[in-house]
Amino acid sequence: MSVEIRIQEPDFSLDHEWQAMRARLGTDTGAVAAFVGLVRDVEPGDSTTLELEHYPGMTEKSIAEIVDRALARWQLTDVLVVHRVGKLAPADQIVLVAVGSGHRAEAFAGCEFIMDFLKTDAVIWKKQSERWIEATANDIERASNWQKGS
Amino acid sequence: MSVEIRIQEPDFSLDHEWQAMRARLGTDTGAVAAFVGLVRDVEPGDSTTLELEHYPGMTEKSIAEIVDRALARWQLTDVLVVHRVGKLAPADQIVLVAVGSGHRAEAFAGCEFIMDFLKTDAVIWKKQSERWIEATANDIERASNWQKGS
Amino acid sequence: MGAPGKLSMVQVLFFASLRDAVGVDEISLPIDDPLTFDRFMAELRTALSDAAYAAICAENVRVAINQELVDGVRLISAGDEIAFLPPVTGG
Amino acid sequence: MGAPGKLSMVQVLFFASLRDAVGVDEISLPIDDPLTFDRFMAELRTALSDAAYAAICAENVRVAINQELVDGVRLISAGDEIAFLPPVTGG
Repeated sequence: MSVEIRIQEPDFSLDHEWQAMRARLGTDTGAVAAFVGLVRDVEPGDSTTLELEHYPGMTEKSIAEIVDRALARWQLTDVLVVHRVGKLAPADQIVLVAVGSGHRAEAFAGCEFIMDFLKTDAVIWKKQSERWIEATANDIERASNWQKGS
Repeated sequence: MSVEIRIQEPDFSLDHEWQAMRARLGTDTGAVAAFVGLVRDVEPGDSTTLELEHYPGMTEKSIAEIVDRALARWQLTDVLVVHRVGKLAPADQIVLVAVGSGHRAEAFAGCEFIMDFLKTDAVIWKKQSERWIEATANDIERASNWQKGS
Repeated sequence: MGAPGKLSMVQVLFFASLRDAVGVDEISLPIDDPLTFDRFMAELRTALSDAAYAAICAENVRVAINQELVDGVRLISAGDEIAFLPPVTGG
Repeated sequence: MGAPGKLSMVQVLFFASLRDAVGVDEISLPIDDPLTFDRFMAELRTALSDAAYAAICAENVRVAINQELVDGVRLISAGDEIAFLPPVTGG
């Protein structure tokens, strides 16, 4: 079992991350679910920038707690979370979550669970078009749905 | 909107596929959910080979029908399905499904829906350890759960 | 499709476990054009062993004519490609 | 942590919208060691504008002491790092 959590300003390479993950995986992993978040253009053509801020140390800890909850719930073989901070432009990569498991249902559930709680619990702040944004009502509802065991 | 479905013997490169997808995506795509299936070792150390067979033309059509149902259900911006056939060894890549959308919930749902129906409806056959395998009861239940709208 | 004249051919495909049961992945069958599916099956029976015929008649076997799944009520015409598909699973 | 003697320092951090409200991301505050959280907040109030103080007291602001979220009942000691965290969202 491997867990890797990184907060970084530079862009990540999916190729590099995937090669490193495959080198770690044993042949008990049949499924990897992954998610890449990209900066959307809020007002198309506006080239809105997104600014992400973190609290070094505490941000990593908040994400590690989310991952621990996923590991307690599903049998996962590998979890990778790479979250960028700093100034990002439309179409830039923001976040990568990749989750390995024996079977696809657990890989999907683990990956989606982590993404949902990154929205509500990861100690990260986002400023878009000069406004600090918060988790939406929908984000909060999705996170709370996991507690209901759905 | 782009849909690409490929059946191929050679391995695929996630890097190549991801770069091609990013070049296609507009800035309305904020989320890409992806799944990679890998050959598991049924009996660890046994180096079981997996043999996949298809019906050229009909296989692609069966997958296109699955993708069409996903497109009718969620607002997706890009769908890529690459499925390998031929002889594969443990840890080899079997399948890649990548789904872009404005938001993560739809990207995850679309990707998992397509994976679930690949298990039950894609015209592909698999032989493992000299036995032809079929969709499991669990596979069939997961696919039928989508019809219930869950 | 099909050569002129009364006697023409159809291609019959067997996949996966059905290819193993039949022993070949494809046979050409001469037919009197057109043919009901039941008559086609009767012709096919004469070309196969009893065990092979039983395998392709199993309840979980689906039939595709020209790559369209059918329920067996369609007519078979010269030049058609009839495929016998055992249970599938991809992913 | 903290220099010897009665008067020592704590670091107070303000993130995101709270940094905008306070105008700086960090201040050092001299404290008499140890201090209840309420007394610490009273000291902090004298260092901030009314608007900045109101911002950090908002109901949705969480407080972390040495990177642990706390509910305000803990004592503050010299060398502590007290962070005010507005609502977060990652992903």
